[in-house]
Amino acid sequence: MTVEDLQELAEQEQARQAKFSHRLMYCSAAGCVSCGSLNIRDMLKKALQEKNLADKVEVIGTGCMGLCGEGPLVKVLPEGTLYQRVDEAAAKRIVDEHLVQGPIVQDNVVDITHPFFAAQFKIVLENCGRIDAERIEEYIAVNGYEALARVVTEMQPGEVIEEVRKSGIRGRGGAGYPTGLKWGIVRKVPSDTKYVVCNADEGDPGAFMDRSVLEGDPHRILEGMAIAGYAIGAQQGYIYVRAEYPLAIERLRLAIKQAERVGLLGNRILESQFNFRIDLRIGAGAFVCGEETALIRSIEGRRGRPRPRPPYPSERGLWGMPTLLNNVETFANIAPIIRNGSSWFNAIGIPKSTGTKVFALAGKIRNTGLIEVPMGIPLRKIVFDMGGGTPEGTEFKAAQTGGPSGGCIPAEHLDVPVDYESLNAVGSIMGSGGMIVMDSTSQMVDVAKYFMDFCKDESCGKCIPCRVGTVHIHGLLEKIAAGKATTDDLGLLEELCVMVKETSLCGLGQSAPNPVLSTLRFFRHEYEELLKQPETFVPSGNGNDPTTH
Amino acid sequence: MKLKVATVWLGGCSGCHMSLLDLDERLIDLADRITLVYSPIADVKDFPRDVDVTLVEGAVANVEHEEFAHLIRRNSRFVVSFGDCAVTGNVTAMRNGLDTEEVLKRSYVELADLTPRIPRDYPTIAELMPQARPLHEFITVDAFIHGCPPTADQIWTAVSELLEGKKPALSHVFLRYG
Amino acid sequence: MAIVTLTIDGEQLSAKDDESLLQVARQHKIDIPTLCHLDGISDVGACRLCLVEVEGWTKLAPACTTRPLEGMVVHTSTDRLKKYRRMIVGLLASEGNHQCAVCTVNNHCELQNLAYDVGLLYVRVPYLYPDKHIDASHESFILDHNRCVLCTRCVRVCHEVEGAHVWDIAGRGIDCEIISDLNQPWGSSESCTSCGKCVLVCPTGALVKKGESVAEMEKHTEFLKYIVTARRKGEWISVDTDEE
Amino acid sequence: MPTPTAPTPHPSGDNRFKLLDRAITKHQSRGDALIEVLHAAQGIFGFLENDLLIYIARALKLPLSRVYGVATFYHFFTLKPKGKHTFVLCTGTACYVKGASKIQHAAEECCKVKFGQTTSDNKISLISARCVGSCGLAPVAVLDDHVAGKMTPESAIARLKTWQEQPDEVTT
Repeated sequence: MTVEDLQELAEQEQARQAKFSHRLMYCSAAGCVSCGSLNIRDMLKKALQEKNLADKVEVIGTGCMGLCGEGPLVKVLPEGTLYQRVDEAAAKRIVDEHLVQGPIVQDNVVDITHPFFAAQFKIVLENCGRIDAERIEEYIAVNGYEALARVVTEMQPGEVIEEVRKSGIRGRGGAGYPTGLKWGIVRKVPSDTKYVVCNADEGDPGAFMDRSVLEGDPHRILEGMAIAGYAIGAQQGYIYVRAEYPLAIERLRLAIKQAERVGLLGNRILESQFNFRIDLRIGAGAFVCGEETALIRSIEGRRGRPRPRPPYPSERGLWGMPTLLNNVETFANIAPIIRNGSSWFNAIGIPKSTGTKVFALAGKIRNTGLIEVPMGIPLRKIVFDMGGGTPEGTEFKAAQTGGPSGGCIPAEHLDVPVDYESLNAVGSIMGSGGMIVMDSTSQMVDVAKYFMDFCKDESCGKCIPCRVGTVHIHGLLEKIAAGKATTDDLGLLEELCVMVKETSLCGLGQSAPNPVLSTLRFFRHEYEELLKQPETFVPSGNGNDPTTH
Repeated sequence: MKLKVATVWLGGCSGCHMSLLDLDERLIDLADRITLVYSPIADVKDFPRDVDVTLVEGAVANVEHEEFAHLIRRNSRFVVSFGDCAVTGNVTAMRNGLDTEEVLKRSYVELADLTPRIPRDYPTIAELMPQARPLHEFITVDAFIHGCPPTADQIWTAVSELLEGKKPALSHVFLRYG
Repeated sequence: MAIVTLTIDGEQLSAKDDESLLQVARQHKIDIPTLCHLDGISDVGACRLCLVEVEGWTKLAPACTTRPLEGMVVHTSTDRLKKYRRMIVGLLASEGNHQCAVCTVNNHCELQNLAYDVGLLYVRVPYLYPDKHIDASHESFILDHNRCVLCTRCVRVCHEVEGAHVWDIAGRGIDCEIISDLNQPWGSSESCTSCGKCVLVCPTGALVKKGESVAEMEKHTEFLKYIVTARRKGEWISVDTDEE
Repeated sequence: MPTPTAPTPHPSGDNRFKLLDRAITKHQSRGDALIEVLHAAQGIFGFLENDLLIYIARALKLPLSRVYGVATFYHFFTLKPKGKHTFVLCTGTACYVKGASKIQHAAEECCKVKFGQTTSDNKISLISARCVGSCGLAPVAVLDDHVAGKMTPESAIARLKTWQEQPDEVTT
């Protein structure tokens, strides 16, 4: 395939789509499927048949449309009307009323001028809910692989890295390491064999950003990885994806096959000298495999236990070779950066945190779902304007970002801008994008206990502080929650947390105490209310009872 | 004024007390300087109040031990874990992986020479706790004398320092488990 | 290989840059406690006892897998490090069932010595008293999981030196356990050559010879240097080993 | 691509081994494909029996202890057969905040086993998942591969009861 062929393919697809008067997009992501969206698909098709519209209207399953709490969701294109809680009757009405007669079905329509939608800025999710994830043509029709084409035909690897560096994008997996810098390091390491690895082992409980991208727009990841491969000089990429995401795996497999078939992956991509292949590796349920050295071991078919760094994977990674590791959301940003230029990306967000971030908004909040917002947006805007605040009759207490590695942000810091540095300053982290809202009914000691329970279960067991320390931190939290702990126990808890944080081998252990430390920082009184004083010597003059044995 | 000293025997083999007796002629010296207000080797029924120093041998292994530990804490200025069982649980804690019922059966039935029977119907016999645990997990402990058993020299150093009104720093010199 | 100058505990030293900080420190009689490290097998950086402070670094660095750099200023026994080491040994003690008094390696035990070195007066966290078993099925040796500290020395020596890979680790987190072959009785292992290297390198009484009574068994780790002289010296700080 | 040695049929005559061999051949019997092969094996056999692990170890030329170590490291792999019905409760953060622990207690009470275990009559396995990614529907459970949102302790017990009351199938 040549660049011209790619353009032609895009035009063909655009022409094909133009033949339809409407495109009915039903959400086929896990959330909506579980409330019956597949049944709704059948209903829509049946209704269309009844009205003889089957040839004029296309019914397409898409990735996540965001408003997961109100599924099943159906979108009507080209108008962009979004319907929520579509049941069988509503499906029939959408066809009968909206498509045939014109007026939209008011009972189910979603107000997309609501801040939940209006305040979003979509780069990563731009195609989610807009295209059929199972057809490469649809991705190509919306400028897909255009960036890759430009890269392999017009740009030198150094220029690609420079463009990524200038965009200011930082790793979306949590730590926020500048992506361009990382690419530059791997490029400089001399080696014939290098690898690109995409971390799609989204393990943060309560986060499903990456899954939505993988399910809704898999080609975007392939394109980002191929660009990375070209830039650093790699010919092989791996996507490490969780086994818990069967649909994402299926779509990725399909996407890889399609891309290979049309020559966008494989040898001599777009008739250039660049060869790049991508293979899938399926995780098997280990949160620690999100840590890069553990992930590499897991790809190598071994126990996912981290090893000390340095050497960093950029120097010695997969099978000892220089390896570039980025997460899904990072790769998803690459094609738009190349396509639109680094200065376009740079202008989004704030200077030190550019671009957007996807969050999975959940917990005690009215509008749950997936949102993509510009970096630097105040937390208050996310929670109250977009999320609609906490349920009736309760008050906002805290928002947890960064999952088990992160921290909670209390009401007094609601105005914190959501960017890497500001979140660190209030004791949390950007993390991969989980955002759980807690209200006045949430007990913070319990919350800390929940996260610690998670961390102790997910500890790989290699280093002592994490393997044993997390068990004891959890035990102390249980003791405190049960009202059996003394002030001495609280002191020990804090010391243990600091020790585990500073001495653990990998990021899991080093960040495991964060939920405890951050709840202690902002909600210490909730701990102290549960404590008693340790018993001490009582001189006989003071005690009334003769305590004898 | 003589220091009021108590020694207590919880879940242990009494080896630590034997080691205490190994102070030999130093015991005479000691007798001039302390009053032994409570001990398994003294006929005192009730644990007194305002004890200056209490040495506790053995792990906390039954409900009586636990209750007693709290009493010791309230009534003693200075509590010392005396020997490895009090410090770590040690041999007393080796049964912790087993069900208490199995432990009782083994001790009172399988190994009995006469009248194999679990002595359950005596209210004076305290109920075994699921696990024998070190003293400091129940009460605040002020000092530790290690060893199984601690040597007479260790004990002598510790007691001497206590008599001088110092918190014994012996552990650094005499730190030895087992 | 290059020679670098660095400072450890206030002393200016020269070192080869392909050695580990631990090797350099030991050459200069600076004692850093270790447990998972053993001269002659690869390093895994797991026990965290050899962590040191390096000026200008935000994180503590394991001496066994960190290479000396020009101008590096290292502190090996600050109050913070001492406290952490004591806590780590305490965690280990709480994790197993270590009754020194009735252990065949009493007084010849590295864990015991570590407890003394770090001044472990008592264990502040509650003992876990796990329910672990003893495998006495091998004709010459005994594996007592109660005393295992999961340092993986046995795993590494068996794989790297003996080449048998009898041992590995099963499970995860606090449930990790050393296993032979398919988690089967050691005596029924077909891959075990009964060479006994694992027993000799075990720092505690987890792997012992049969028939030794309390406090009789001494471990011998020095044999390794006779076996492995053929290997290049720098290889020992390869951290990406084939362990497990 | 022809493999150097065609795998000999499994002596048990169990045809499922043919499927497994295919998966192994697909990865050229490479040791680093262990996790992929274990996935395939579990998909074919349902769980990873010792015999199966030995077979895989031999085919990939890996030490037995490594294969066992890997199989027990990852929670996705199970070395014991699952119950006839599976009740997978999501214990992700969103579900936790919305009260998954109450459902957990109710289910454990109802089945008399803990999560991670199977009832003694092999009818029901209680499994906890870290996040099934349907946070908007929290609390979520996956009942026999079917996602059920907005669960309550009552709805959980109701489902478990129907499973418990199903008559035993006649096994041949």
